[in-house]
Amino acid sequence: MRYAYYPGCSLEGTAKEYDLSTRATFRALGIELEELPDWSCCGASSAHTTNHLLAVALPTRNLVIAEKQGLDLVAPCAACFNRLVTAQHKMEQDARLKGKVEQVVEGEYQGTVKVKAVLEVLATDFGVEKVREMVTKPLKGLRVASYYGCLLVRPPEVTKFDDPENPTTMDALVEASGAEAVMWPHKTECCGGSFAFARVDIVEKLSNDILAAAKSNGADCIATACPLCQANLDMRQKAIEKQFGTTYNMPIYYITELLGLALGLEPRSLGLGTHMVESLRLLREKELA
Amino acid sequence: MKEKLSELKETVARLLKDRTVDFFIAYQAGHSQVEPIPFFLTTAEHVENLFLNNFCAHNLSKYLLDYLAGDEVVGVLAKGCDLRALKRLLTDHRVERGRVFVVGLPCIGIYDRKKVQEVYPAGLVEVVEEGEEVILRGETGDKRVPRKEYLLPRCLTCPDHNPEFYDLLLGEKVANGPLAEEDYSDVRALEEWAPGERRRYWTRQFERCLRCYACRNVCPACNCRVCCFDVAEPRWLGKGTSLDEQEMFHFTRAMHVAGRCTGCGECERVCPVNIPLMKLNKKLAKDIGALFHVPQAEIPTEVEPLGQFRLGDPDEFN
Amino acid sequence: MCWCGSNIASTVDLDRVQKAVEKLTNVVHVEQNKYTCSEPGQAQIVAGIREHNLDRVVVAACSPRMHEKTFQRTVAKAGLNPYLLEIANIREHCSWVHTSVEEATPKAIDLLRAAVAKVIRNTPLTTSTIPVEKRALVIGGGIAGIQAALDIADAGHQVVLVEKEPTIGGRMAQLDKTFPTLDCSACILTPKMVDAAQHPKIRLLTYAEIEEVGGYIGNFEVTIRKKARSVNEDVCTGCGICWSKCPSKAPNEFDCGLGERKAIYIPFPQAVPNKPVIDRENCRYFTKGKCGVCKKVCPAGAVDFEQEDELLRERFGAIVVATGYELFDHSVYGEYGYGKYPDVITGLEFERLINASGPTGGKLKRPSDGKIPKTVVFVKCVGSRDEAKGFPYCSRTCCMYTAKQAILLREKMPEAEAYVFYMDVRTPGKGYEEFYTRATEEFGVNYLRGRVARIYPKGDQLVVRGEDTLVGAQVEIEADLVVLATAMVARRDAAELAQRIGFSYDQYHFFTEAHPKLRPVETNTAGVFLAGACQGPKDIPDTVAQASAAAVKVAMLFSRDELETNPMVATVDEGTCSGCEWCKPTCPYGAIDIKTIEERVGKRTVSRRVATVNTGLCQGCGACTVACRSGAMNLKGFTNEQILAEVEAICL
Amino acid sequence: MSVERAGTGVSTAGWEPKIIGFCCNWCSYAGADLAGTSRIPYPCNIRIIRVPCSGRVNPQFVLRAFQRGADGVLVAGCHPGDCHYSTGNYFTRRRFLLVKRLLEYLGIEPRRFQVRWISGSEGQKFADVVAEITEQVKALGPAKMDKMRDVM
Repeated sequence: MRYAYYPGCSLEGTAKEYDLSTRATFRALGIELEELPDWSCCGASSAHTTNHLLAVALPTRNLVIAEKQGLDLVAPCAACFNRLVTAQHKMEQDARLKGKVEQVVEGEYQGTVKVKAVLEVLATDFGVEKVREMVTKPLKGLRVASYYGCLLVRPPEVTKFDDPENPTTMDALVEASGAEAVMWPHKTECCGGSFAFARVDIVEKLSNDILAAAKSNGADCIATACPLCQANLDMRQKAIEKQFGTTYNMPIYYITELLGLALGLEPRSLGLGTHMVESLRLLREKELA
Repeated sequence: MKEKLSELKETVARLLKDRTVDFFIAYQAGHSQVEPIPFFLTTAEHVENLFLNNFCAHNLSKYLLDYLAGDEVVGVLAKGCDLRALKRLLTDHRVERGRVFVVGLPCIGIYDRKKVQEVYPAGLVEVVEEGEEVILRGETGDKRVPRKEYLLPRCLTCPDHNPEFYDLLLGEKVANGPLAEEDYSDVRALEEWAPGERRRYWTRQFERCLRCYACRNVCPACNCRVCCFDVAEPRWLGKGTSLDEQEMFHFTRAMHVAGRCTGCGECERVCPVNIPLMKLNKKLAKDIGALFHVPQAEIPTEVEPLGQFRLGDPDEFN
Repeated sequence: MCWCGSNIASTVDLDRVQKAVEKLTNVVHVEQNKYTCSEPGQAQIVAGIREHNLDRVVVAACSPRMHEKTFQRTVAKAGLNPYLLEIANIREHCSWVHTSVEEATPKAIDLLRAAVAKVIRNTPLTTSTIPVEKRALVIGGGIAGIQAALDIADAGHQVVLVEKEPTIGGRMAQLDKTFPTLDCSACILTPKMVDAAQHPKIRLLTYAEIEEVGGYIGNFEVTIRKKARSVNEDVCTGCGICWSKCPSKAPNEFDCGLGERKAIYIPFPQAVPNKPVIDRENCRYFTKGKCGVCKKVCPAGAVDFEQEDELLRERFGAIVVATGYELFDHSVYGEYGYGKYPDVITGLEFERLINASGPTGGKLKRPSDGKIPKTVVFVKCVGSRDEAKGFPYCSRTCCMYTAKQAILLREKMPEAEAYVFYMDVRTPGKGYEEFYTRATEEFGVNYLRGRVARIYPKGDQLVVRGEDTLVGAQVEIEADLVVLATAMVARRDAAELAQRIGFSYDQYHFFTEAHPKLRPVETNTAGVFLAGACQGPKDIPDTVAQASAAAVKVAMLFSRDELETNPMVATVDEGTCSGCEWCKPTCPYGAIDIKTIEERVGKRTVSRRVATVNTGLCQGCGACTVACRSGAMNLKGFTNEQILAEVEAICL
Repeated sequence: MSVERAGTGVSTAGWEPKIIGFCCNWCSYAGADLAGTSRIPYPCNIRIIRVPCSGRVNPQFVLRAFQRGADGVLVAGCHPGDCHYSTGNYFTRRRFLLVKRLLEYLGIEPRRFQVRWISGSEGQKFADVVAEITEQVKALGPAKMDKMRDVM
């Protein structure tokens, strides 16, 4: 299995761990990734609020490169994934827009490349059962709340990914890793997203709801597949605790970190230990790291 | 096809002798090699007069309509196209399957008498097929011509080289598949003309019509017990020959077979004044395919295209 | 020729028309009058017919849609067959739309010429009569069916009331109180159920379904499948020993599965008939082959394990369809938990939970843990007015029953809070708006205008998150119980039943009335009538009104011994018909059949297939005539001959 | 039938086209009645033949009209879905989609033959349709079928 890899800007910055763990986990599973040459910004989150043409043109530039590469494209970042599939959807619907965009990016868009989220590659293309077979260090005793956020599942007619109200792809992978997937209702609730810069109060309230729900449903930690979700829940956790007078101390992992661990990879090689909320202590308590 | 003659003779003789059929409809020799004519056999002694070659165009199943009132079992020789005609009669409930014994005849094409006679006005002995070509072997020597150009039009697009069903098949099945796709190019060409030009074209055609009704009589879809052209009241059609009555006739005939025409082209073949009737039938077939998604190959259908509708049919009438 | 005062005469030069028409072949007498439809005008026609011994009449006047019937009666008075009359419409189609005499006059002449050409080809038509079997079939034993059956029976006619459940009563029996009066549903329904059961003219067939329907108005042939009850109804006394001793339990459908019943059971205490039925899927005797307790304890010896389905063939003159509705399945709403949260219930489930004879004895306990809810959220328009996941239509009853349920909650448990999420509050009914006002003002029900976006569990509660669009803010309510006002939808087998009987239904599978305003209880199949929610969402008052209307239609039909059929029906010339059957699929009424006739050909008799028209079913549209190539199929009153003659007369 | 005036040498001075309208009793005939009761004027060239349903209109009626000298023919019925007999006009639609194309193929100017859906409440539409057809047919000139010979 071989994919084109589109890291996007987050994975080079705040979500470095996601990049590390995705590459490491994929390598361990034997899935080859070939970084998209000369990739550029997908436009999230500002392009589509300022210029509709730009919002489609930016992802399309990357799609056109991927088409030349002739591989399906993995975009680990949920925002990148969402922008890429939205661009595809829009051009499918509107031939005139497609013509304009092609002019802008100076290339022809065929629509031959499939854009995939990490979860889809792992659960569907590779297969949950095969993941389970390759697990060497089952994450026994770890209770994980799978948090999908909004960008992977909405709008469903565009993302075509799992059930928008109650997705289960990540839960299946969590179970495959030997951990316990906690049933909880906040899988696709909004974390506040990029409102983090403008309205901290809203983000803190929304993220608090998510943390509280995970805790009250018995989770030890949360697994994510989106840099922004991870950042809001992890980076702001201290502030939230202060704001709402509560204590969570809940590690926020990327799903690829947990899987890598279960596959027997070194925690440090996955970026573990660099989160804001101490991420290794819980694992040591459970004798998983 | 000729080579199957002896098998045909044996078969017909046996069917008549063991009373499987009460009589049999096949071909006998006509004025010349290119003009075989229908042959109605009642006893096995007559099988020696049977005839078969690749000019046997007549659709014999239409004659079944003459034997409706009775209980005889009629044997009939049927090529793929004839079987479609028989299916038409069965679908229209005009003939009971139980009263027909079908002897299927695999066929790779029937030659157009008129075209061959242009090359060989008289004295043709036989036609020998050699791949893409045929040799017209005559008393005055051989002529080698491209096969496709001398076949009947229906044979070019024929989807059924073997009859779809039969009670008994003469010889082995032959390779199937049409020689050419029906692209309605002749219809399309006419559609491109200016309306006035088209009007003049059809006027020239209909003017010649003798109202002999041969086209109707040979047509498997024209199988009404009483034809509307033959009744006095209501007067669907005047008795005189005038251009407007001729046009009324051709319009009505075309509409009556719309969605029911099997595409055999017998109407055109038998027209003594060469009116291109298939240009009308094919126009309707083409539109029925495009508007209602019933391709010619699916006709006869269980419910005719004009006897049904879809809520989502095209609507241009507002 | 009518002047219609100056309506016609001022625009059409009738003298010139008269001169032209007098010259037409077959025309022997032309006269004008000022108002032909008036008494003297009609008398003039009668006199003209008698004096000139006329056998055809053309009236040139207003539209035949106006006075054709009037003038048919006029010519009949003179002893002429009413169908030997034609109308030339020289008012609506001529004098009223053309301004100059020069325009209108030649056109009037053409119209008269066409009418004359047609009328000479008219033939006397007689309305044949078909006998009326004065027995009605009512399908569905809910309030609609019960009301219709009672009204028809009270009019003196036999009724068979067929219900597929073991008891009549339907949805209304499941309800607790009714709006806007808050009287108890059972208290007003059960007496009617008993009336229906005891009425000498009504025969109840419960636990029975319609298998097949043939025939036509006045003469339907219906096969009814009486499902095996495993209890001999004639012998059973309804003492109840069997169900008290039965060891097997199953969820009680009547309580929406919230309570349990036995395998041999009556759905609820006031069931009519009060005779149990064995649910064979859950009965130990039928599943495991041993038990038979009910049979052993039955003092009447009524339990019969060997009983089989019975097929009854009955004749009816009319059918009332009153099959009711189902509730929308809210499990398509992922945001409301896909129907998986036990404390998210439907309005009907709420009815059972507060009903004294319900599974909780009338104490509102929530399904998950039996706790008494302190905060209840009602969500309206679940599946209604939602094209994305439900249906675009309004279910009409939810606004009112939600108000009722909120009132009942607050009345029973004043300490409990009631919140209602709504899109609009629709209260068009007598006393309805006042009732809603009481809910908000007197009972303090909190109405929030907005959709609910999400329901999720939090602890043992449910968080209902929605929008209050009047305030412009998100609201979250931590509720103990959420009640969804789910849409009323057509029964899943509605389309199948409509096809079986032969009438039409709409895109939502509600049955279609013959005219949305003027014929609301008839179907397009004569003799089949509609009552209640099978035709569209309805509350009880509307349902009862429609049921009584349907009953009157039936009684009207039964007031005659014979029915006059529409004489303008299709007719087959058997000599011409080839029996090809292509006319059949064009008939919307299934009025065309194929029959075999025998005829002499030479010395022998042969049989031949021809089409035949059921004149009881044919409505005279003429679609079949065009499908017939040979012209064997013709339409009386609009024959091929007549229409061609009109064309030729106009083109002269 | 669709022979254009030019070149025929037939004088058309004072000529008024004759148009036959087949109207279904329940919708289009009622629509025409409504045009009357609302006093909406329209050209006098149309002559209406009442039929129970547009599905009753045999294509042969239409051709007969042209054959006998009609210059235009209108078939009018209820809007699809509104047929008094449920389905009649769906057959009308199928049939006349073909007829219209066949007539055009025979060289008959398609504007001479029109099918329209006119409901009982569309008096104005009825008047508009008649005005439109009349105008178009007037522009096309007379269409007598037997005049064709003159052109040849």
